[in-house]
Formats: sequence, structure tokens, C-alpha cells
Amino acid sequence: MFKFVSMRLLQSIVVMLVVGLIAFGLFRFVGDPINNMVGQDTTLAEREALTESLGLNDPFLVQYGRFITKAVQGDFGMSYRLRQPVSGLIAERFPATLELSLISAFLALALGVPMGIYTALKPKSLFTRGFMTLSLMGVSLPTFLIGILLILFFGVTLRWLPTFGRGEVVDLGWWTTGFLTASGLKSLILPAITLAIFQMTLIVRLVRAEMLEVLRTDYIKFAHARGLSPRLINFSIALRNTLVPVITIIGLQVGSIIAFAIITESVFQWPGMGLLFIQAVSEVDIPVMAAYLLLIAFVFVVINLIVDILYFVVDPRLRVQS
Amino acid sequence: MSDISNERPSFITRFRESDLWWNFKGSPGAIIAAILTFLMIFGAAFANFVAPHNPFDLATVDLFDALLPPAWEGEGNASYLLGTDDQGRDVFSTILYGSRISLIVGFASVGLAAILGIAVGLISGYAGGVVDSILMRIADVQLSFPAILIALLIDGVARGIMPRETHDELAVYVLVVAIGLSFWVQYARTVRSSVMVERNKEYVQAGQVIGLPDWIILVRHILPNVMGPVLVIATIQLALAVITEATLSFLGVGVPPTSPSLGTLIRIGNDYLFSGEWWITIFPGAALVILVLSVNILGDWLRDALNPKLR
Amino acid sequence: EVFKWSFQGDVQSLDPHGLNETFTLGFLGNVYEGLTSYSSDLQIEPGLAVSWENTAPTTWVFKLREGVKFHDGGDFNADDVIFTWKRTLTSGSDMKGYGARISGIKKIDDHTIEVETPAPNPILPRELAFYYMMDKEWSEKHNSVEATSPKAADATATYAAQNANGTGPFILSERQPDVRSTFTRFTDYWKDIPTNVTEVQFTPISQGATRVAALISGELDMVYPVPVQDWNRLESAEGVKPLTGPEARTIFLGMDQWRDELLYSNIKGKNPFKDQRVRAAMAHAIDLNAIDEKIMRGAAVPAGLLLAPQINGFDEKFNTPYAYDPEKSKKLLAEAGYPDGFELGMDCPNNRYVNDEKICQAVVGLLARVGIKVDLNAQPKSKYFAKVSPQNGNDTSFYLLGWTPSSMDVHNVLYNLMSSFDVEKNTGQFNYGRYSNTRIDEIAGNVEKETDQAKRQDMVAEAFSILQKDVGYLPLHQQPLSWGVRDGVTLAQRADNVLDLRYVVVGK
Amino acid sequence: MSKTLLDIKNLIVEFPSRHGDVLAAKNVSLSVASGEILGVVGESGAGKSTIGNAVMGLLERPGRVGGGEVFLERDKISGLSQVEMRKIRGKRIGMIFQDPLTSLNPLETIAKQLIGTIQTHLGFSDADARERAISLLDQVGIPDPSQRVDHYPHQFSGGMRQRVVIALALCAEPEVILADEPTTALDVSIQAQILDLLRKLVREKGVGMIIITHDMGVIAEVADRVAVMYRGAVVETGPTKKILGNPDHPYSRSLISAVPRPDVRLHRFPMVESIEAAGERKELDLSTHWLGKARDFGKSDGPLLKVDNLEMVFKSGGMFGSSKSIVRAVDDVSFDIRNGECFGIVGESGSGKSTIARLVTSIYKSAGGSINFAGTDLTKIKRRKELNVHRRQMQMIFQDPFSSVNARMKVRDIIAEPIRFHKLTSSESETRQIVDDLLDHVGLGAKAAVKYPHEFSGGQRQRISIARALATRPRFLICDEPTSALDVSIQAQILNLLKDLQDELGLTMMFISHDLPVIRQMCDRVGVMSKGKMVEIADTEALFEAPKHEYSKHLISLMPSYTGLMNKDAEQAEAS
Ligand SMILES: Nc1ncnc2c1ncn2[C@@H]1O[C@H](COP(=O)(O)OP(=O)(O)OP(=O)(O)O)[C@@H](O)[C@H]1O
Ligand SMILES: Nc1ncnc2c1ncn2[C@@H]1O[C@H](COP(=O)(O)OP(=O)(O)OP(=O)(O)O)[C@@H](O)[C@H]1O
Ligand SMILES: [Mg+2]
Ligand SMILES: [Mg+2]
Repeated sequence: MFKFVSMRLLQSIVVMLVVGLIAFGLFRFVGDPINNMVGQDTTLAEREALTESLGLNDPFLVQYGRFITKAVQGDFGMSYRLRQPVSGLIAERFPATLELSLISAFLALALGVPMGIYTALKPKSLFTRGFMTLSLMGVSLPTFLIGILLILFFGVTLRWLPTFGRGEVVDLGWWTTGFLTASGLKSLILPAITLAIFQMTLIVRLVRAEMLEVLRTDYIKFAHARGLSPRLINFSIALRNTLVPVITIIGLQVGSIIAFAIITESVFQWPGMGLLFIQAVSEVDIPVMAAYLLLIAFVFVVINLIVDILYFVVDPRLRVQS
Repeated sequence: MSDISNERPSFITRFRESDLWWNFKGSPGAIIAAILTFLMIFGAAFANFVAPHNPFDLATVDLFDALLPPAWEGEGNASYLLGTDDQGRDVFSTILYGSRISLIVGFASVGLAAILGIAVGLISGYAGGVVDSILMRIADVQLSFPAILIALLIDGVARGIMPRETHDELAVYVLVVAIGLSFWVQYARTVRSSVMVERNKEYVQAGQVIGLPDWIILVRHILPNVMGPVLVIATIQLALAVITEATLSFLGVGVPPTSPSLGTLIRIGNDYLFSGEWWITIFPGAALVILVLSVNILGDWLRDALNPKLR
Repeated sequence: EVFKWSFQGDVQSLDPHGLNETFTLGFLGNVYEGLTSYSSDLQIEPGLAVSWENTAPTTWVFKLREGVKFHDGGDFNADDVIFTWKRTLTSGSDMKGYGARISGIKKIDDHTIEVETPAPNPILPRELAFYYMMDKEWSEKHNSVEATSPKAADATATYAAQNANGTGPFILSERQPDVRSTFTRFTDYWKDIPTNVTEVQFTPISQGATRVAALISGELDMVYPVPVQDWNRLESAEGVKPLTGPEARTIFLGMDQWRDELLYSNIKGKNPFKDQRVRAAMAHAIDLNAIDEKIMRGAAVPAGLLLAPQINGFDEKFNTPYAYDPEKSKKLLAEAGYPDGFELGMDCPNNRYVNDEKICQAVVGLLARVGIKVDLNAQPKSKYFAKVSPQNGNDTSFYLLGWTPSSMDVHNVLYNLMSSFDVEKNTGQFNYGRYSNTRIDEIAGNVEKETDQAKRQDMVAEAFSILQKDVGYLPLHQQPLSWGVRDGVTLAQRADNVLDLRYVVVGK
Repeated sequence: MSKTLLDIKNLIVEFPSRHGDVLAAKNVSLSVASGEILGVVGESGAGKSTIGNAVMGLLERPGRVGGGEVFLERDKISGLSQVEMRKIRGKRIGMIFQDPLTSLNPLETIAKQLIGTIQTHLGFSDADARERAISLLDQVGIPDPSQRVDHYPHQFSGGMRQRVVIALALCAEPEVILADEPTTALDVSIQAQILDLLRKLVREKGVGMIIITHDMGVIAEVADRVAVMYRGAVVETGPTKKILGNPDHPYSRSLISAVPRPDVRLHRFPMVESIEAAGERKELDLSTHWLGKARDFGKSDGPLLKVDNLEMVFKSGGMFGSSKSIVRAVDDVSFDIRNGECFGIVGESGSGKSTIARLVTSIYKSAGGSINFAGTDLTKIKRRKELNVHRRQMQMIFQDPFSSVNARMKVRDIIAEPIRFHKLTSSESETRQIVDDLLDHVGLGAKAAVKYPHEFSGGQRQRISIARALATRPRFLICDEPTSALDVSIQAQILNLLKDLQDELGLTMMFISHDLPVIRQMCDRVGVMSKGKMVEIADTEALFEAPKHEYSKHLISLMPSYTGLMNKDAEQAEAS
């Protein structure tokens, strides 16, 4: 186990290095950062000087090398856009994103899994059909549309919930949390729902599809023959047998919410990493993008590591290898 | 004693006799969904003939017709059934024309992602060990880049290689590749996870004992048994691909705004939600919902139909 | 009273010399002040200087205001002015251009200085409005004697980018970039100002719809910009209203007039835009009223000049747009040898100006009607500017741009847009199509130095008439200011789109 | 006479399908009283398992009860809702399913599955339930139960799983037990133990039991009455002695006559002259038949297979190789199989027989030793491609027929796959013809080709995998319990076919079975396994006449001779 995990963490370094390399290869396609960093009166010569001093004229491998050399010393540079150390910026944004992703993942799971089971058990019921249709509508409407509609209804018409931001946060020193204040919690609701809709639909459909197959297996039949309660059969035996693909998808989804909840975060002006990232992209904030992509690479390696470990926990048949 | 004929029946008769067709005939839901999907595809493919206007031909679009409500509303104009958008394009015609891009990009990119992802997932899950590690770390790298950046990269490289003129024809491919690349990991990892479970089952061992090469075992034996989640993801990602296309087009790597796709139309319409011009976004949105619904129903049906036990 | 407002983005830096950009400087104008300042209608009035005088063509004497305190309690005096001037010349500064307008400052006494300019400069006081004074002692204490460079290596070097200490009416009390900035009223402020606001909360909200929703739901008192199509909504919603007016920003189209063959066109071997008739044909093909009415909801002001009325040097005579006349346009095209029109690629930003992409689309449609088939390439501003800017060799054939002269003076337009592109002289930097007329170049040079207002205006008029005859640019309109405020809040809407908190009064 | 517990009246079960409805049970009436054991024998695919499922209300869709009634004591239980049925299942009627591998939840330990069931019905505390679970495993003869209880199903051998399934069915002390082939995968000594256990339950607790089996020895040993099923109908019911000794119905008669003799070796198994099917089941003339065309594998000297010091260990317990316990499944085993020989392996359930089969086919990698096949050491081959060259000469019939076929393929494709792949025919139509023919020879009929595996009974599935194995015309065939689920008549047909192939083509076989009479008829030499070791290898007759090793002696002594067992049963009945 120890060996397995440490091997993975070792691999994660390689992953991060590759991500960095590709990142620097593509930054020049994102646009020109200089234009956003200077006013319109700045002369061409000054612009050129700035470009030169930022090293943007160097070949990307040189830029990459410079970045990595500094990064291993813990220095990720300064944001072009916000004139702040990137590491501090990311640390500042991370709690907001993590809280939002976890809540929405939780929502998606807490609703998605039972609904998946229900719709598999009662595939013909009216409720199932209605629910499946509705959830698909939730998927096919773009996130920004859903977000705006939610804002319009709950924020503007009913005025129950805030339309933007994270509300009051409590600073715990190393972490800022919105869980401890009423306004923080209220602010979480709409973005979390917006994010959760897609995840939930995916989970419902996945669980349902897998359940439909598992419910037809002999061991479920034998479990029925032993007179076990439906709760035990459906939730413990059958559900567990559907878990491997479900865990996989959940892992990927949680990862991508943490990484790229871009649209939701910008619709709700949620001060998270997704917002930071999209703004970095639109202003070509290279240091932020670079550090951010490395972080995300690490997040994904860790999440996928956890997922792979969960496979072993869930399915003993997989334990023989490794 | 059985009806063995010497020739192999033609494809059509085989299809008509196949369980799939037989099953299809007995599922009204699937039939309706198939008809709707067909209508959408047909409408898109033959938009030139079906659509009352040609919204992509800007010489025929009149800015003064902009923002007309649907025909049945007070200020509506009978020649614009579903109203017009901010540029004076007929919404109905634009949906038809725009679906063309969206359908191509949607299906092609999801198809690309699925094929790539399934292949990687199968190999990775089956081979295990170093191969698995390498492929999955590549997947991790891929995951770290959102579609936006991939699109910018591909677009940039494509522009670098290709002459200026070809860029517009290229736009669709750039979109397909970019979206396909950013979606494949989902398939790869799910398929891999299922393959890891399946590969130890006896039917796989039986295939090995016959001496079948690995790829046949993978494609013919394991693949059908892991298709369930794949179909679910693919049908859902179709919607995502259409929307992603709109986002990428906004970033300037996709199709130009003068020939908007379904997704772009929804995105444009989004600007008019507050101002009361709901038809610009609602109708294309509804078209997308119908498409996604039908494809999902078809996907569900196919999944059940492919599983002999669920018939 | 608490005042909450929102803009679409946050300032990059709190360093008053970090970025020469209108929103940033306007935002910081509530914390920092210059020797002069803008009134709500963009007139120059005394700021930290009580008075000034042009004692010789290149010499100005400024009397500084006495008793002015910085937020940390330090006194404002001549040393601070000199310090500030030197600071703007350091490498990280983006105000070097302004700094260079001064060649030396002599301290006469603590509150009198003599400013030397390298050449006669009639608009120096105007150019000093955004030239914010910093406290020498504070800067030295915090190791911020140099302007923070975007290249800065560590957090200490960027102290001034994250902290502020000005003389303005508001003290920055808390700041989280991109999330929230809070200001409290500076009780020792030297001037009596209308505002009754004691605390200001600023939140950037990037999405227009969210911004509008937050205003309507009562969470904010004022937001901008409001998407123009949402005005109706604001008008019909209770308790809020749109606040509009023309902005000092002109939107226009430019054409590549220097290459011998257009980069993006089907015409090979020659450049149609070198022919004045083609440019004129373009001008007459574009229906500014239609764009105004349908795209801008009637809120834009169709323009004939690259210059808005609020700008010093504006001349109403020339502000009549080219007439919309597609027939004439076709005729001109035929005369020029393009009876069937031609194909053309167009570059357009899609997140820079009000409805920029939509305007471009409309232009494409209008040009299509006279046979010019335009291929639109709309991109976010970073990519757009990277493509069309001179650093990239002005890689465009036809583009849309908007311009507000930062000095609020016509010279800025002559210099940046109308003069020939010249790296040495730094002229024509935003003249992406490289329109060139030697007479205009000459005039631009003279206008800079001319201190006689009437003569100056004559020169300007000549330049305008040349440009108009040449059809060097295709001006579209003055972009509208589009603010949304809660009922009961009164404020001054400045044409440079700056919110000056001094004028904000929050009522019930 | 004790009271009737379960009474099945005129039960009709049908499986509608696209290719016509299958009537799996036609007016079946059966009953069992408290303290009674009813044996059900009959043709494979006759509908025996279907009846069990129908009684439990667990028929798989699209199957449905088309008529008839089922009573438990006096209550009608047919047509009850799922909620009401749940109260009956497990607690009042316990069912042992035919397929032990797929009946167990692969993700839970045996302990968890047992404890869950025990607690559902008996409300025990965790500790008590665990204790009972362990004692149940002990009763069904699982060695080291306290350790084994924490293992997962895939870590058990076929026979052990079967015993776990029995333990699960028994753990709530049901009033009626439906046992569907409960001992097929068990060696004679464990089988005797299980039968003892069941008999004790019936006699002491007054349980009523229906036991479905193909093993006449088992019937003779435990059943009070016997029902014979044929093509969905019960053709004859009567006391065991009468049915075994003097059956009335022609099918019953032919069935009894086909029981392989344990005592003497015959050249061929006696074939059933079954009434209706007589015309279909033609003898096969290998000299003209496709199967008779030998494939050219080249020649090799010496034994075809030579296994030396083979070792295999399974680690289990910890999650990442940090093994808690090690199972030595194969421990220093050496043997060889000559060209054209049929080598039998018998032995204790869980002694490593299937593991050897898997090692030989390179499904598992051995932990030591060598496997020489036709002169090549398979354990040394690294590349898959090379391995496949050798594998293609081998074939294996898996112990578990259902798991070893791909449930998503039609039977035709399953069987045709190796033919197509090895290009053994020249055209697709020939392939189809051969598949249909093969299906015919394993007694399924060509109609089976368009169906999917799950539409078949246990025995029928086993025949599918036999047909697939034969389709490659292998040089070396490994049979892991090939006929355990087959009724004696089909068994005879198939074993004769194998014998013919051996005679005509020199097919070499490794034949794993618990059925000693079959081993005696089939094999030339036999290896006896116990606890992972090959304890004795001898010529068949020598072994049966004079076993040397202790375990062999024990095994042979328990060989059922049903006449003898009947007497023992009679003695017991008299004693009680
Ligand atoms: N995958 C596995 N993991 C752990 N232990 C295993 C595994 N497979 C088999 N075993 C163990 O190896 C031993 C031998 O198993 P094997 O299946 O070879 O027995 P067998 O002789 O075929 O028995 P049976 O006649 O019951 O089928 C058993 O104790 C079993 O529990
Ligand atoms: N799901 C199904 N769909 C269609 N037909 C089925 C299905 N299950 C069983 N049958 C058919 O019903 C008949 C009876 O099957 P059943 O399993 O009861 O046989 P059995 O007597 O138990 O045979 P065996 O001794 O081989 O296990 C068989 O002919 C089989 O083909
Ligand atoms: Mg059966
Ligand atoms: Mg076995």
C-alpha cells in the first residue's frame, strides 16, 4: 500500500512536469499578456521592454525551465493581473472552490444515488419518467442559463437568496469558510445546485444503468431467495456492485468541479479558483495559469489515486493485482 | 431440420431479422425518439430546403427585423415563425442551420472521445502494470487542461500550419478535436474500471484459452460488457459538447458568430433573458433539450437492447 | 451610509503608477489625488494644487494646498510631488509618458513648486489630473519608492500594489482582489464634498446579468456597466433605474491602408483600401442609425469624428456621419473596379466594448448588402489585441476599435490614431490600419506645442477635414454609458465612465 | 402420515420469446411432507430448476407462471405479492441454487453474507451470528471455517462455493428446503457429509425437502420418493425403491439403465433409447464428420504434457499484498499425460484441481515448477503471441458453465467463434452447419443457436461450453467437471463422443471429476489430489481395485453403488 501510494506520488511529479511543459507550449496561443498590463499610452518600446523583461520573448522551453526552477523553490511568481504572489492567490481561492465542490458533490450524491436506485427499481413509474426527463433538461440547458434562471427566480423575484458572492466568511487563519455564517450558507445554495444538476443527472443515469444490470444477476436473486430485506439488497448488495464505474465518474467530476467550475463560479461571482482561472485565461496571466495547471494536475493525480484505492476497497477481486 | 441456407442473408434481411430491430419495433419510446432525432438531423442536413430563410446569408438579413417576437405574439411577423434574433435572423431558420454545426460537432466529438477513450480504457484496464500507469498518467495530464486551453492550442497550431484561407473550414475540425480530446478521459477511466473487473471473469479466460488474440477478446467479449456506462456518458456528453462548442466559438476558435450554431444561439439569447426577448434563447434551448432527450432515450433503449438479459 | 457598488472587473494594482488605465485611475481617484482634478463634467479644477500659472512657455508654477494630510497622518508637501514625479519615471511605472512631460521640478518652498516641461505644453494641468501624489515617507518606509512592476519578484516589492495611502476622501480599509474592497471615509479630508457615504463596498462582478440581478435584488446600490438590452428591465423593475449618457469613447472601424495586398481578402496583388472610393463605399454602406437603434437600443450617438463632444478640441462641424447610401456605395465600388464587391476578413473583440461583437455582425450584414463579403473573426480582447497590435505587425485587414483619449484632449487622438505609424516617434500606435497623411502628421506635431487655443482649434479642424475626405476611418458611434442605480442614490455620471465617490449621496 | 408441507398443483411455467414460447413446466404437481425427502430427477432442461424458481416467486423475466397453484401448509403462496413472499423466502422455504458461483455476492465476505441472512431471520447479535456462521461452514465441511469465513467468494473452489450456498440456504432453519443439485461439485466424502446433514435436518426437525439431482447415487441414498421429469412434465412419481428398481415410464426406465456402472469398466457408456428423441440422437460417424478431420499439430515425442513440481499460492486478506493468509492451492505437483491418453484427476473439493487446469492453460502464472506442453515449457514463455500458438492446441471446459460463456453473445457465435478464428471451415455457411450439428450432438438442437446463454438450464449451458470446446478440434482437452450438471443419458452421449474422439483422433484429455464411476469408465490413468498435493497416480483399474494412499482408499470406499446405498438407507429406516 505504501509502495503503491508513493509510486503514484512519484508519478504525479512527472505528470506535473509534463503539464507544465505543455502549458508553456500553449500559452503563446492564449494571447498577449502585455496589452492587459499596460495602459494605452505606453509606448511600443516600453511594451517591448516589458515583454523582454518578463522573458516572454524566450523560447517556451526556456520559459518553462525558468518557471520550474523557481517552482521547485516554492516560488510560482507574481500574477500579471493582480500583482500578487500566485501561491497566495491560489491559497486564498482554494477554500471557496473546495467548499462549493464538496457541497455540490454531496448534493449530487445524496440525491443522485437514491434516485438512481429508485428509477432502476421502478423503471416504469410515472415519477421515474418525469424525473429522468427533468434531469435531462437540466443537463441540456447550459450551466449559465440555469444559473441565471435560478438567480432570477430565487434572487430577484423571491429575494430569498443572494445573487452573487460567498457571503460572510469566517477566517480560520489557514482557511476561510462560509459554513459558519447564515449568509455564507445561503450564498452556497444556488451555485451548489447549479453545479450539482449536471453531476446528479450523470450519477442518476449511471447508477440506474448499472443497477438495472445488477438487479438481474443471480446473486440478487439468491439474496431475495434468502428473504433479505429490500433495503439490504438494493442499497448494500446491488448498489455496491454498481459502484466501480460510479466512483470513477464521481472522482472525475469532483476533480473537474474543483478545477473548472468556471461558468458557475463566474455566473455567481464565486471567488474560487475557476473564476481565477478563467480570468487568468482571458487576461493571459501566465504565472497564474501555469501554477494553477500544475495544482490541478496534482489534484487529479490525487483524486484518481483515491479512486483507484477505492476500487480495491469496493471490489476484493481487484486486490490480487497491484 | 433448421433453415440453413447456403448463402449468408443480405445485410438488410439480416438487419430486419435481428433482435435489435425486433426489439426496436416493440418500443414506442424508442420509435418516437428516433423519429425526433431523425427530424432534427434531417432538418439540419437539408436546412437549405427546409428553412424559410437563410440566416447565414447576411445579404438577406435585415437589421431592422431584429428582435421580432414569435409570429403569434402581437408584434410578431408571420414570416418569422419563432421570431428573430438581435441581428434580424429568423430564429427558426437559424435553429435549423445552426443545428448542422452543433450536430456535427456534438456527434463527432463525442464519437471521437468515445472511441479514443474506450480504446485507451480497454488497453489500460486489460494490460495493467506499466502500460496502465503510463496511459492513466497521460489521462491525468489531459484532465488538467480544460477544453478551452486545448482548443486554443489546437487552433493555434492549426493556424500555424495551415494557410490563412483554410481556417474557416478548419474551425469545425478544431472544435471536434478539442472537445473530443477533453472528453475522452471520462470514457477511458470508466471503461478501464469496468475492464479491471471483467478481465478476471471466466468468459475472458475462456477466450484466452481458445487462443484468441487480446484485441478480439477486448473488442468482442469485454467491450459489450462494459458498454453500459459508456452509453450513459456519451448520451449526456452530447449536450455538453454542443454547449462547449458555443463557449469555444466565443473564444474565437470556433465558427464565426455570423453563422451561429445552436449553442451559440443559446448563448446569444442568454443576453436577452432579462430584457424579455425570451424567444431567442428558449426555442434553441428547447431544440437542444429535445435532441438530448431523444438521444438519451435511444441510448437507454440501445443499452437495454444490447443486454440480452434486459430485453 | 454604506454604499455598495460593482464593476465588471477589479483593479489590477493599487499602485497609482502601476497601470495607466481609466477604470483603475478612476477607482484610485477616490483614494489618491492629483494636483488637478476633474469635475463631474470633466472640467479641470484645482486638486492638491490650489492654483497654477504658465510663467514661461515651458515653465509652470503650482501652489500646493496646505494642510492636506495623507491617510496615515503624513503631511502633503512639495517633496511628495517631487518624489512622485521621480517615482513615475522608475522602470515599473506605467505613467512614464506623463512623467516625461515634465523635465524637472524645483521646490520653491514647501508648498510651491516650479515645473519645467521639455516643450511648451498647453494641456499640462489636464494631464496631471490622473497623476496621483504619493507620500514620500510612507513609500520609503514600505520600500516602495519605485513603482511596482508587473515583473516584481516578491510580495514586499508589491507593497504599494496591495496597500494605499493617499489624500483622497476614502481610506482603503480592506481588500481581497477580485472579491471585495472596502473603503471608509477619511475624516480629515481637506474638502467639503457632497457625499454622505461613510463606508464603501466594492465587488467586481464579471457577468452582466449577475450584476443587474444583484442590483434589482437590492444587494447593491450601483452597478456598471449594465448591458444596454437590460435597460428596459431596469426601468420596469421597482426601486432601480438605468443611468445613461454618452461616454467619451468613440467606436470606429479601421482598414489596412498600407499593405500592397490585403492579408485577408480574395483580391490579390493589390489593396482595395488604398483606393479612397472603396473606403468611401464602405462608409456609405454602414447604416449607423440601424446599429444604434437595433444593437445599441438607441443609446449610442452616431459619430462622424473619432472624438466625443466631452473631449477638449471636439468640433461639432465635423461630427456628421457619412450618409447611409448603399446605392452610392455600390456605384463607388463599381467605379473602383469592384462591381461585385470583394471578400474581406474582419477582426473584432468580443468582450471589450459595449456589444462589440454584435456591432461587428451588423456591419458584416450591412456590407454584405453592397457585395462586400466579410468573414468575421471575433475573439476575446487578449487574443484580438495580440493579433492586431503593431507588436504582431498589425495582422488585420479590417477591424473595430474604441478610443477614449486618456488626457481628454484631441491631441491624444491625433497622435495615436491619426498620425502615421512611427515607432521612433511613438506615433500612430493605435493606427492599426496605418492610415497615413503627412499633413496630419505635421499638424499633430504642432498641436502638441500650440498654447493658443484658437490657433490650435484651427489646426485640429484642418486635420479632421483631411481625415474625413480621405475616409481614413469609419467612425461608428459614441458608446453609451450604462449604469444602474438604486432609487434614492444620486451620483455624478462622468463621461469617462469613472465613478467619483465624492458625489455619491445615498438616500432612502 | 405426516402433514403435507409444500404442495405444487398443476404448475405451468412459460418463457415467451421472439422465437416462440418455451413451456418449461407443464402441469407439474409435486408435494412434499414434513420429514420427507422428495427426489426430482430427469432430463437436463426438463424444467426442474424452473419449478423451484416459480415456487419462490423468483422466475426471471420474461418467465411467468401460466397456471397452477402452490400451497405452503394450507396457505396458497402462488400469486402472493413480493412483500408477502419475502416473509416466506429464506425463513420458511430455503432454496439452494444450482449455480454456486454466480449466486454469491462477489463483493462481500462469506461472513457478511451469512451474518446478514442470519440476522435478518433470527435476530442474532453480531457475535452470535458470526459464531453460527462459522459453525454452519464447519457443518458443510469447509476446512478452517473461522479463517475461511472472512474470505470472498472468488477465493473459494467450485465445491466450496457450493457448500457456502448450502450454508446460506440453511442458516435461517427453513421449514422447506428446495435443493437444486446441491452436491454436483462435491467429492464423495464431502457429499456424504452434506447429505447426512440434510437428512438429519429432515429427520430431526421435520423439514420437508425437495432435492433435484442427476446423481442416482444421491437419490438412492436420501430420497423417500422420487419424481421423474421429462420435457417439462412429471412423468412418474413413486417411492425411491420402486422408481430406481422398477420404473414404469419408458423414460424413467431408460434413465436408470444409463447410470454408469461403478464396478466394471465398459468400453462405452450405455446409451438411452429415449422414446421421442430416438430419431434425433443419431450416432456420429467420425470418419466422415467434420469433427473427425484431424488438425495438424505436428508430432512430438514423449508425453504431450509434463508437469513438474508445480506450485501455486494464493495470498489473501490484506488489501495491498500485505497478505494475512496464504493458501497453498497447488503444492509440488508432478505428473505427465501421454499422447492420446485420458488422465483423470479426482480428489477432495478444494484440493487444487481447477487450479492445475488453469495453470496448464496459463490463465494463472505458476509460483514454481514447469509445464511442458509438446516439448515447450509454457511457464517460460513471456510473449502472449507465442503462448497463443500453444494454447490453440488446448481447450478447456470450465467447471462453471455459465460464467465461462459471454452472456451477450448468441450461442451460435459462442460456438462458432473458435471455428471462425482458427479458420477451420471454408465458408460461413459451413460454419453455421457445423455449429448446428455440434449443438445437435450435445443434445441441444439447432434452435438453440439463436438464443442467449441465460435462456438455458444449467445442464444445457454446460453443453454449450462442451460444444465450444469441441469446435476447435483440439489436441488436448481439459475437462473440469464436464458433465456434473447433466442427466445420465446426455452424459453418456457426450462421454461416448469424447471417447470416440480419443480413439479416432488420439485426443488427449485431462479429466477432472468427482464422479468416480465416470472416471473409471473414461480414464486410462488417474491422479488423486488432496490438499494441494498429488498423493497418488495410478492406472485406473489399479487405483479402483487397490488404492495405495490413505486418502485414495477413503475415497474409493465411499464410492456410491446405489444398490448398496439403498440397502444402507433401508437399514437406517428400520433402525429409526
Ligand atoms: N483466486 C483465488 N484466491 C484465493 N484462493 C483461491 C483462489 N482460487 C482458488 N483458491 C483456493 O485454492 C484452493 C484450490 O482451489 P481449486 O478451485 O483448484 O479447487 P478444486 O480442486 O477445483 O475444488 P472443487 O472440486 O471444489 O472445484 C481452494 O482452497 C481455494 O479456496
Ligand atoms: N430465461 C429463460 N428464457 C427462456 N427459456 C428458459 C429460461 N430459463 C430456462 N428456460 C428454459 O426452460 C427449460 C427448463 O429449464 P430448467 O432450468 O428448469 O431446467 P432443469 O431441469 O433445471 O435442467 P438442468 O438439469 O440442466 O439444470 C429449459 O429448456 C430452458 O431452455
Ligand atoms: Mg437446473
Ligand atoms: Mg474446481
